[in-house]
Amino acid sequence: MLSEFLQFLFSGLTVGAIYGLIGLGFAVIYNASHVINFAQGEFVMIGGMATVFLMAAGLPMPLAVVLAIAGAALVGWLLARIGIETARGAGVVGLIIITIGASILLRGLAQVVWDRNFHPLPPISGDAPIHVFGATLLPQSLWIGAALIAIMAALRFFFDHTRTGKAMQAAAIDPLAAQLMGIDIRRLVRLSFVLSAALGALAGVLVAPITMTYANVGVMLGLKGFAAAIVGGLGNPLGAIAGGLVVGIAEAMTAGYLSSAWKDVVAFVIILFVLLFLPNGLFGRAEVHRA
Amino acid sequence: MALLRSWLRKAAAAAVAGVAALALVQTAPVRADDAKEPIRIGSFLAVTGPASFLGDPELKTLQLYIARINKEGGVLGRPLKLIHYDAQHLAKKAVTFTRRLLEQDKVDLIIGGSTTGTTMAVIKLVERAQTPFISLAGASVIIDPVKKWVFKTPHTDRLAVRKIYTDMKKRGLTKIGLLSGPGGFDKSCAGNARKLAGKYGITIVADEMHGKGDTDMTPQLTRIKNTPGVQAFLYCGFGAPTSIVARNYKQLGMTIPHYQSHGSASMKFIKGAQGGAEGVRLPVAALLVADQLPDDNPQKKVALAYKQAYESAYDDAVSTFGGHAYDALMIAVDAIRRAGTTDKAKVRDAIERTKNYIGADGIYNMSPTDHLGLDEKSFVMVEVRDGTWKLLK
Amino acid sequence: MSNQLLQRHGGLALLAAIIAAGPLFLDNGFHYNVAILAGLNAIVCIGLNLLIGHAGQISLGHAGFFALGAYASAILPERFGFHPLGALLTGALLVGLLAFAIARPILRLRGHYLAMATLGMGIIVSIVLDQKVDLTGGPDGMVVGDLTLFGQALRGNLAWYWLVGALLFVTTWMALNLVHSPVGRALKAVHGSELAAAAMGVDVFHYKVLVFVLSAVLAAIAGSLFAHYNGFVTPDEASFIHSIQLVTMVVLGGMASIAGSIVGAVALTLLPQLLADFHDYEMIVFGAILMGTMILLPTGVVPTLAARIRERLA
Amino acid sequence: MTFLRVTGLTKSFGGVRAVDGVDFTVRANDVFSIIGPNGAGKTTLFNLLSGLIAPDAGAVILDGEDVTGLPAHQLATRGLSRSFQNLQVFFNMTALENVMVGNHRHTARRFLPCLLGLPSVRDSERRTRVFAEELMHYVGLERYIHAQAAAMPYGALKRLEIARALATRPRILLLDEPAAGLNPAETAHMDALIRRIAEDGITVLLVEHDMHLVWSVSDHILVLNHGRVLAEGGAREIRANPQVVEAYLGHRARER
Repeated sequence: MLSEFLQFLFSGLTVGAIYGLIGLGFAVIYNASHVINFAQGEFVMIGGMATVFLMAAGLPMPLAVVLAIAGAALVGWLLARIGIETARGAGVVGLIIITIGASILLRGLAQVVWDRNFHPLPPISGDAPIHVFGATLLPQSLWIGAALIAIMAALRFFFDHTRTGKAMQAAAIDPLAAQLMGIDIRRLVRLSFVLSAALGALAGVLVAPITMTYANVGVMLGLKGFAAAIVGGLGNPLGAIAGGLVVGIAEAMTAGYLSSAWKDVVAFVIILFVLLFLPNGLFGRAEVHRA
Repeated sequence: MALLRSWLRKAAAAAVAGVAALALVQTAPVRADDAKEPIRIGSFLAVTGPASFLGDPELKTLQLYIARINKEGGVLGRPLKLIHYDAQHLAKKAVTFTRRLLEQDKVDLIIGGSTTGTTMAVIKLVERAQTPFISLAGASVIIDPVKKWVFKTPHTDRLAVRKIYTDMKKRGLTKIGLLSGPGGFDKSCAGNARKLAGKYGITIVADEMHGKGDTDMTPQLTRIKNTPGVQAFLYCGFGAPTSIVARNYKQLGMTIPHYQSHGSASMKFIKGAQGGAEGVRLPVAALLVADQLPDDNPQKKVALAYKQAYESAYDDAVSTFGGHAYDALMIAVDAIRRAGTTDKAKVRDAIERTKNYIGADGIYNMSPTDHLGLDEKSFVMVEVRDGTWKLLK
Repeated sequence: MSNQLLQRHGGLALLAAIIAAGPLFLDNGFHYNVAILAGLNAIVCIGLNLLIGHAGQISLGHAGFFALGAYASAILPERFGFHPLGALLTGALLVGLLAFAIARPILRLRGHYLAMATLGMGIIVSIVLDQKVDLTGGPDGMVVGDLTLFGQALRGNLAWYWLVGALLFVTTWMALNLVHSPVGRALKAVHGSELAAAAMGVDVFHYKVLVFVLSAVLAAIAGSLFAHYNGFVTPDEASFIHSIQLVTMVVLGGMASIAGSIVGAVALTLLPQLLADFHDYEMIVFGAILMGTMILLPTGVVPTLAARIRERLA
Repeated sequence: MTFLRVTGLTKSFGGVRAVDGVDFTVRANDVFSIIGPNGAGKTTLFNLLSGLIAPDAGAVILDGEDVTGLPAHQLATRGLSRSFQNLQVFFNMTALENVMVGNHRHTARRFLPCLLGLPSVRDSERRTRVFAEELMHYVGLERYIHAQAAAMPYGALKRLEIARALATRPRILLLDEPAAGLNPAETAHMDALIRRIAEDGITVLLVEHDMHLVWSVSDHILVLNHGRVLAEGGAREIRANPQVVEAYLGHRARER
């Protein structure tokens, strides 16, 4: 009984951590630019696929990972530079369409440059499951959890203790005021895309041993990451991770205890309920309406 | 002024509409009536999207062999021309592209429909256009009941389930847990598994599903594992989830016999599972284990030749799906040769009279009542051992 | 006032002329197929633009309504003996009721939260269509019978072309009427400032629900017609991707522009056909065109070009 | 004659009483000003009165009818309209359309006739347009009639909001800092406009920081501090009230 529950919980935490990692990327970009980046899933794909193919070309894994993350960061920079900055008049929905275009383009490129097959990446520390009260957990899940905590800590430090990070925080709260204070918003937007592309690519490397990686892997992962970011309250990195865990655990518990056939329906109903009762997400800043 | 502005606005709209209309006209084909006019083979496949594991090798196979046939002088002294569109797994695209193939490209015959949905969506069209159509999709509804102009080459998914159940019965496994994915392939396989279970004295004691893009199936597998009396496990699905299921299976330390469907018949499954695939049994077209067939098996030579040609051309392990396309093309070419013309009705009749045709998927004997005509022998059970397929006797 | 009327009538006359001239340029069934699909998409987009462009309420789930309309026309005649026209109307009515029911809770949400909620709703519809295999045929889809009008099965490209063309014309006419009426102004007011709209006596919530239901019903009707015309439906019609395509048509054509919706729908229906010959590069080119258009014409094709031309003349 | 009576009106946000048991009455055709330091609860009070938020306790009686807690659009029907401190202009429309929205309740706005473009709707639209144009003249914005609201200067937008509010045909008009951010010439214009509105028989409730304007136009003044009524009376009384001068006006008057 306990082992069953624990197994569902482990599954939910693993999947939730993956969603949270991806949701984090949404939050970082949203904070800086109020853009929902629908190409976030493609950063995840680039991280995984680039690592696979760099390794196939003979590079050692650590080097391949670093190059893949750097490559994704470059794509993120290009997207901000070409896609977002030059289209300032496009409005929020218009910018979303640009990121959708980017997502289609990147998937198309991946299919041509790499291939249409799915590939695994080797886990960081082996495949032998860890047994906890009769439930099992792959070491990779622990690595993902650890990475999540490390990234959280790093982001906390970045946002609270570096000039650029503080500037990003300020810009998120009031872009106009930040600009008046001499903060270069465009640089921050670029930086947020680079940061979130790198985070996405890192997530792609970490999750590939569990999810496999392929040209279209970003579609559903991106969607779930978006759900995580929304449930957590947009623009709140901590919230995105909590949101990811909520969605992941909801999915796992539904599949485990209710019905696996209707798992996704139940998960989305839960998401809808969270939104209805907490219209700004779990940790969203309440929108203040001053008349 | 406002009026002028509005007219300009409308004019801009018209310009765009006009460009669009022009573009439509531009795509009209220019056809020369030449004796050497190519035989036009139309095709729509799921080359991208979630079913690309089907369409990708299918298209590669068609391209490879059409180039070969043309190098050898073509058919009836005429070259073959492949006109292909990527319809993904989408019925709407399949319908539009089929209209395009039929009415604009004026193809002589259509090979395609990687998935059952895209195939079923265009049957009405090809029947009305009276054009031979060879589908590469699995479901038996495509040819049962028989439709005059519709044929198919892959074994039906019902046969795949029958093979699995026969194997289970042989091992005395009667209570099974079923897990299936969200795709059409998965649903059709699982549906057959439910329908046929009774006939084989098998009861499905756990029936679980997973969703699109799911990355962890341990909750479903835990439920199956903890179902009292479960003796075997069957997964119906394709693509990345096949490997994920196998990995989760190993993670949970499950030991009951593990079966998957022919959707897993790809080396990617074994590689992706990273050891988790060991011991998994599945039905595959004999093509995949051609080298293990006895030498007197007539299929061996054809299958080996195809495997060798494909793998050397594309640096990619052969899959059974490419084999379906190979057979469809060869049956079509054979029929055109026998008919001595590309007259659609005569080609159709010739396809229907295909007898003892040895293909990659097996030996075809079509008839007015059987538009598949495959024997069951060419569909075999294999087990994954040491990272490769091992033919089960 | 008379200017405005002339504007409206000029636009409508142009649309009528384009529709009427269509058969001169369409010379095979494939061309008609593209034109008919573009027309159906335009009908959906006009409704969706009233919701997104005018009232400022995003929806990433309208494909769900489209698919429900389509499946009503697939299932009701087949299983319950409905007349196809009755099925179409019943489908539209049911979708309207459903939209009304869910509008009440979810339209309280704003911006991206509303986007997420509508997206979830669309996904739930697509999963239900996937899972109810016995009713819907599951992911492999189901065959849809002919649409019969006045005891006559509607077949052939031309008949469908005129039907969809007429419907598009009527939809455009009504949408223009609405936009240039107190209702349309109220919708734009809701978009501009909900607070001010309320203070001006506009029942904000009422109008949000109204336009949500209206756009859902238009999507359902277009879905029904699509099902009959295509002869086959699959749950992919309800997919997230399809919802995104619809929103893309609206935004690319131009928000709060009825002409823009038609242009966007036609352009994005046509584009994949024009790009089909790029094969492997199709997605790359499509993505690049989407990005490029939005970058160069940031407020959408029709409004940006209209503004540029106006500037040039001024 | 009492037109608006407010009794015990209370609203808290997270434990802070923004408006705390406020009582006052407004006579018809008066210009009634509410002043007080920032955070005194003036905007909250306006939001309560105009139905944008609902009170925790207390009552609002408008022309003898209890309208406590009614939503904004229903208050608009009963003849109460307002402008906003931070502009709430419909920037997606022309100036004239903004004003036409104000007339919403008096137009043919039923769905089906609008959808079908019936003559009744067209007639109503024509009348609304004429009325809106008149109001644009009334507030002195005739040169902006066809301008996009987004392209108008700040001072004009302030007056546009008033024209829009007037289009609802209000009996009482709530003006939230109409002179904020205006230059002296514009403020003078605003002063004249407010007087004219009052002369035309509309009761005006004014929140304003510009004390010159307040002294100039007010018949009656209410001083709010920490959500409570500090003092109330005629302009002259308030000016002479040492408590008010000490607590609030003193430093402000010196600033000016």
